[in-house]
Amino acid sequence: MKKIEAIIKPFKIDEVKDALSQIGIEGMTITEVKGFGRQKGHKEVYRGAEYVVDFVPKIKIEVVIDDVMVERVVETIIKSAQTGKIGDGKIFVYSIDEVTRIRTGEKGKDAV
Amino acid sequence: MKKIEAIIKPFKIDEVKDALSQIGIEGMTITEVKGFGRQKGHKEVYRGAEYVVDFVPKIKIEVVIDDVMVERVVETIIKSAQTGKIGDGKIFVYSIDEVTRIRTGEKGKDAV
Amino acid sequence: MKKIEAIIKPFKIDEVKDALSQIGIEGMTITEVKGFGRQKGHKEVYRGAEYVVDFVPKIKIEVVIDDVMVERVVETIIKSAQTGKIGDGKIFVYSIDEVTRIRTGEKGKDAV
Amino acid sequence: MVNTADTLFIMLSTALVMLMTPGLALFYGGMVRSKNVLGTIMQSFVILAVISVEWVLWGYSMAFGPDLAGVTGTLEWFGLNGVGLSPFAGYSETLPHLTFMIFQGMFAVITPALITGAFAERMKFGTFLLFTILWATLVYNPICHWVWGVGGWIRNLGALDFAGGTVVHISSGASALAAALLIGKRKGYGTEPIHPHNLPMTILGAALLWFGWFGFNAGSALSCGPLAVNAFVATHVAAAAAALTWTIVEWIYRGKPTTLGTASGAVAGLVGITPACGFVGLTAALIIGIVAGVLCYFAIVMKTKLGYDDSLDVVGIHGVGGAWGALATGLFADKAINAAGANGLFFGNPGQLGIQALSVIVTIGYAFIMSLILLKALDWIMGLRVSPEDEVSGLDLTQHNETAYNL
Amino acid sequence: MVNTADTLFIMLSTALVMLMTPGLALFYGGMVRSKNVLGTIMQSFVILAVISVEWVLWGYSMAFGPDLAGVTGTLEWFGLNGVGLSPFAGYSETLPHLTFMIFQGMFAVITPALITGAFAERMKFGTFLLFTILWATLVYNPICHWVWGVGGWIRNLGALDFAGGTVVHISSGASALAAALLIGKRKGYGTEPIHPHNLPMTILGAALLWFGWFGFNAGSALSCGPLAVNAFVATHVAAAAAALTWTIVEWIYRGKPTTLGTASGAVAGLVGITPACGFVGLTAALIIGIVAGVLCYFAIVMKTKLGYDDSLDVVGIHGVGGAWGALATGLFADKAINAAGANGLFFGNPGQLGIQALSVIVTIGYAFIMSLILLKALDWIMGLRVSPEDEVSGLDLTQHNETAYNL
Amino acid sequence: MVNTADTLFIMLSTALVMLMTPGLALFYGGMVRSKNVLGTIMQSFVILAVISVEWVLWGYSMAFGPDLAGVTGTLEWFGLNGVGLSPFAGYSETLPHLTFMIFQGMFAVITPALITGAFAERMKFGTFLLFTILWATLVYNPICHWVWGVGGWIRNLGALDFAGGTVVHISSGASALAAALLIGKRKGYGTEPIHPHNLPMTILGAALLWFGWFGFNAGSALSCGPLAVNAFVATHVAAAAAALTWTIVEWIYRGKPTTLGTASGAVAGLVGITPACGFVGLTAALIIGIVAGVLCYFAIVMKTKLGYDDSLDVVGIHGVGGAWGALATGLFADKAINAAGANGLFFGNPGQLGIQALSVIVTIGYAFIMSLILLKALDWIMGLRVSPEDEVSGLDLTQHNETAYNL
Ligand SMILES: Nc1ncnc2c1ncn2[C@@H]1O[C@H](COP(=O)(O)OP(=O)(O)O)[C@@H](O)[C@H]1O
Ligand SMILES: Nc1ncnc2c1ncn2[C@@H]1O[C@H](COP(=O)(O)OP(=O)(O)O)[C@@H](O)[C@H]1O
Ligand SMILES: Nc1ncnc2c1ncn2[C@@H]1O[C@H](COP(=O)(O)OP(=O)(O)O)[C@@H](O)[C@H]1O
Repeated sequence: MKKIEAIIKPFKIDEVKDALSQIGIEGMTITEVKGFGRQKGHKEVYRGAEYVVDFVPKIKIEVVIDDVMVERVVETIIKSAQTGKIGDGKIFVYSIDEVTRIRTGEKGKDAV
Repeated sequence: MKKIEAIIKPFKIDEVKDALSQIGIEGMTITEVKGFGRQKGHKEVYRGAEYVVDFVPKIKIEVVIDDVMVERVVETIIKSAQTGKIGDGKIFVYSIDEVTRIRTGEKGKDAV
Repeated sequence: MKKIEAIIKPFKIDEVKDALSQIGIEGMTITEVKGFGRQKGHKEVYRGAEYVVDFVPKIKIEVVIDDVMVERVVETIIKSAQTGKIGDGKIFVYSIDEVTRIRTGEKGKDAV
Repeated sequence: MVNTADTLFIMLSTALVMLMTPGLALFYGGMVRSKNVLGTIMQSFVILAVISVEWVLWGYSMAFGPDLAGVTGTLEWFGLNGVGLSPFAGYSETLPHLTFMIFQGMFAVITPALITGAFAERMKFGTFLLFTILWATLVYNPICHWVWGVGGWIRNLGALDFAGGTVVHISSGASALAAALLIGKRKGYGTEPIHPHNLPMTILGAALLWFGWFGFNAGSALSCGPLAVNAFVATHVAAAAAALTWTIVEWIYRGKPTTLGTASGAVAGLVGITPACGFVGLTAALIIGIVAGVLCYFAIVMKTKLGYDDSLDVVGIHGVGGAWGALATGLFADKAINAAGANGLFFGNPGQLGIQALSVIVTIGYAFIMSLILLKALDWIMGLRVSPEDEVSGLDLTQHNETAYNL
Repeated sequence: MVNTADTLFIMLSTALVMLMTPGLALFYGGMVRSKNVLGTIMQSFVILAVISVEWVLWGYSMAFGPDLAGVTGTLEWFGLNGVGLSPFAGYSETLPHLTFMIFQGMFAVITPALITGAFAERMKFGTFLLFTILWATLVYNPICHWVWGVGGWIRNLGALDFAGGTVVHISSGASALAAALLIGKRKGYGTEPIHPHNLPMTILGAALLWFGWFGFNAGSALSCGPLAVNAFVATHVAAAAAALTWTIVEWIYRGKPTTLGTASGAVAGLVGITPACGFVGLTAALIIGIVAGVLCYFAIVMKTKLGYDDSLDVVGIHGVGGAWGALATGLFADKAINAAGANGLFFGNPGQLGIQALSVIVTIGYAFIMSLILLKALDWIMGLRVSPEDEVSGLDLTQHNETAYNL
Repeated sequence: MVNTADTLFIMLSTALVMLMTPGLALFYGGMVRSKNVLGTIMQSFVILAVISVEWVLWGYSMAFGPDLAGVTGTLEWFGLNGVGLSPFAGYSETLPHLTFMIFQGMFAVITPALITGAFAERMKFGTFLLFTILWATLVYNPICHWVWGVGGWIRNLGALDFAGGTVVHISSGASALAAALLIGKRKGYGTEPIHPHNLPMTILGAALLWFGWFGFNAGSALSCGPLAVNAFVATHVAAAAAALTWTIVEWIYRGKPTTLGTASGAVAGLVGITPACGFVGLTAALIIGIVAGVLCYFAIVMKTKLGYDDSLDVVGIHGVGGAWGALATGLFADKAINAAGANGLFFGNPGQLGIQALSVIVTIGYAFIMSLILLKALDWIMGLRVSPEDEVSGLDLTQHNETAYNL
């Protein structure tokens, strides 16, 4: 089993979710995160003082899938999350030792 | 070393934490996340317009432990987080290369 | 490729970010999390009732880097995040199978 | 004859009292968990709508209309029939009758809203709404008539309640106790942490309550004269004193003063001075405030020990504070302050304390028993409590299809 | 001669109406996404600053100054020249002229602020500001003069608008429609979820609006007499009735009552009663409220079907509610309530309904067309809408370099 | 003889001014980090409790009681001894003495609350509380006596301070400077980002301040006559003008207008017009507002350069704005507006400017030095500042065992 972890722009989340659903992904978990990278942050001004905020809001999507799906999922995410502008994000692929569904105790493929 | 990552229902967090403490787990990290899966989302209505919200609040628990503990921890989580209803969540097990305690620089088993 | 995941005290985040930038790390992702460990939580009192809150606010930093950088990054984090007091946090190192930059589709080293 | 300044005074007081109900919504809303904040706010807000309509239809007539045997007003004034712009001398010779009516309407609104704190985070919306209408009709309107209506039997006994210690606070406090006992504890009460989700919201609510209370108490003089001035100053002094004592007591007892405590103390003081503010002097007001702060604090500490889940402490603050205020009126009332009142125990008239005690007991008894009956019946017919799943998901989603925050 | 109580009444009413604009800022601010909350609040807040200045410079003179052919006031009173502490009998014999001026100033402030709900979450700040100043000058001031100014042609026709049904609500509602059509839908409207980010903030805003509306409506009597009392009570009754009916209709239609619905209903009722409150009795007020709740609810449901993005429902609530109120005045107006008014259809004077209808149509037409022209011109000169990237990032960051929350 | 309308006016003004302190709590609370919001709100809220009690016990007597050599009132009126319902002609012939007392009490409350902005996010609660009581006793009460008390030496010089430019704003601004210098910068100031955590809360606070300020300024006429009207309108005009100029200046200087800036500008304008509003005409009010907006903006920009950490800009807004207002009164005061006042420089009386300058300098000097002494002593006895760990954890948890939000 593999875990795909993608950091994407927040406003892309619905598109990515729909695209993943369409290729048969039935589950995923998302987290609000903040990213630091090539994409510039923004300036904020309070009472005449200027601050540069480097961290940019991002969303992290985690999907655990069978090994055979990896390529397809990565490509789907790329296609649906891409804007072509700096800050589109990254996709990381990890190996997973074991997956269990809490409700049933099922393991492996059947658990996701 | 292994990392156990469990996605559970938010109101189960205290139970799971207590159960893990009881089997000797002394540390963990939790994150508020949102899940998408078999469990249906909910409907929201604003000014006469209906929206379906697919993402359901979940909590992610991360516990890093020694390999020998894996089975016990997984079972403890299953036992304490289970309601038997759809949406109880998943447990993922990962391998970890190295663990360090920032305060002391200790590595491995001693670090958790 | 490796992922370094560090759980640190929130007020250390700027220091750690700057230290990592200085050794050439150009990207990272952070998440607000809550930790449970040796560090004691705090007491809260509402309308005469006392509650003990075990979970302490922490920040999780994730940095994906080339294998050769691992040691240096770990050390930099230790140096910049350490206060010497309980609760300084942990650093976990994982292996990553693949990294992709969404914007360009680049893989591996070039993607981070 | 209508007096312009008095009319103005009561119109503005009415606006101030109106604002108290949303103030209460925020005061309560901040104390619940974030999944229930809209449900909690909604309970107060919808009461503002529904009881205002009930009041102009039959409530005012039952409470203040022509007396029937001392126990209720008749429905002669149904739909404000005959309630017009000229004064009704039985209540005020200088106010348009409608002005008196609308001012009193705001009291009728906030009283059931106070009760909602007892069953916060777990009551079905439909049942709650029906309960509120029945409670207003069968509990508030009669009690209001007894104490304030021309011909009301408690009024005729000579009981003193300047701005609603019995009518508003004791009646809601006693009903809150019935509700808390009957509906049972919130899931997780005592085992899981159930923290306020937004204390700044609660503080804002307390501030709006304090602000509006000037209209509530001073306005109850119905005329912009010395009595109103006395009530105004007494109100502020008691609120400040109670806020301060609650702060200090908690500091001593728990090691640190809390913001919620200071705000709660202020409300306790405002409750305590409510029945007394037009009958007692300022030294008495200070004492009433000080005692209210201490008493209500320990009433709340006690609750935790007794184990019922009066979620937002309606009993401890409004019940206990209101009872203290009503009795204190029997202690400190002074005809030098209000010639139309009576002297209390400390001014040589121990009988007044007896009358006050009687009015307290009767109000507690009636409100408690009637609420118990009403709630029991409603529970049987349609259920009081949301399902355990809905309680876990929260009222906002399950009762109203809404989420409070998307920050 | 100046009357002290009246002066006091209108000063305090002015303060209440002033508070409505920040109230509106919160009402609107809670309904947008969190990245746009400051931008939304700012639009109302800056209007409080800029239109107050515009009003004392030229606005008051254009609206209420010496008439020019029935269509506008001249600039004779520019900079409040000649507007002093003695009354101007054309508007009130008992108020200092300055008191009348500042009271009216608050109406001039809130009206353009209402429009901002239509183009929320996507308008350039600079363009918005210029639009507001032009709109106040070319739309509000003339319409205000027509309806309320001595010599105004709609006033001379005998149209009744007690507190601003046409001047405030219809004018802003019609302009909002123009703005929504011209600026286009928000990115993601209809495809992505666009949820309110903070409904308790919206409820607080609704509460402040309700509170301030007592000053808005009762204050419009300009004197603290029976008319003010009638307006006050009618206002409350209509607000409550509309809040209740919206709640019930939504409950039936959607299966659950929403908090936002109850609050929206209250606002709809307040809008509906605005033109009528000083001309109609309380039964009429109840009916006006009930109809306003139902009508505005379905107007909003309709919007979703028609497909334009009037983001915060200015058209559905202020446009439709205001038009209903203006027409209802033509139905229910009763000289027994206000001898200086007129009878409506149900009191034997069908002509009044015609006059009301005419004033509604003219106001809609003028405000709609002028707004269209102004916005079109500004779009051409400087652009109405922020760039798509800025819309995604939100107004707070891109227009104001700020973030609302760091919780 | 007591005048009913005046009594009503001042009672309601008192309620409005009371609301300003919670308004300030929110204004300040929104600007701090979320871990300190309750601590910040609490400082204002507890002042409302403690200073109200201090005021009725000894504060009023020291400030307004029988004069002792021009420097303080005696304790003859301790516990409001002799302060009753009949007027005290020295202050007002038409108000019950108690009404005047309670109105002034609200000024005594808000003044120390203003100072809390200077040491926000780092002061020990216990020390703060003691400081406040001492400051009220040794700084506020005497200054208030000098300027407003019968027999007060600055009053006898003929200095003009209509609603508290020196007594309230300069005294708190100067003390704030002392506090900021003595307590030192917040940990991380200048190196870490220290952002406001909830700007909508700050805007709400600003709105409540603006609303309450009508009572503060117009109420200071103590009678509902032309002077009150003038003060009312001048207040609104100056607030609007200053909000607008701050917005514009920031827009030019920083590229974008900020919401916090517009709100801060409004407060600056309100501060600036405070001493002047009952002595100057409306053109002067407009100018005072415009200058206040610009001046306070640059005072704040300057702070960042000077490097002390006056966290919420008490010096820049209240100190600088108050001083400007006091001096501007010496420029624009006009006996045609207030016969009981004096003419200023522009009306042919340059001496008045000198008197104003003197009162400004004396107030700054006295408040600054006394605050320095008090704080130094308290630092030595019990410590001013929380430990660095506590500062990192925040005041809410460490001083009050609370968390503001669980969203
Ligand atoms: N080395 C890294 N480790 C973890 N996350 C990273 C890393 N580099 C970038 N990211 C994440 O990816 C996001 C986008 O990266 P950025 O460099 O801004 O643009 P791009 O992905 O287009 O090159 C960042 O905001 C951050 O969240
Ligand atoms: N493939 C997956 N990858 C990551 N997280 C998943 C995956 N499938 C489910 N989840 C997480 O588990 C939660 C529960 O899954 P769900 O399908 O609703 O019920 P169940 O676990 O009972 O089968 C989801 O809300 C989501 O957070
Ligand atoms: N076994 C673990 N697995 C995951 N996270 C852990 C574990 N142990 C500790 N942590 C995280 O590290 C933080 C610090 O740990 P703690 O035991 O308090 O202090 P220290 O790191 O100094 O030993 C915790 O708050 C928690 O977030």
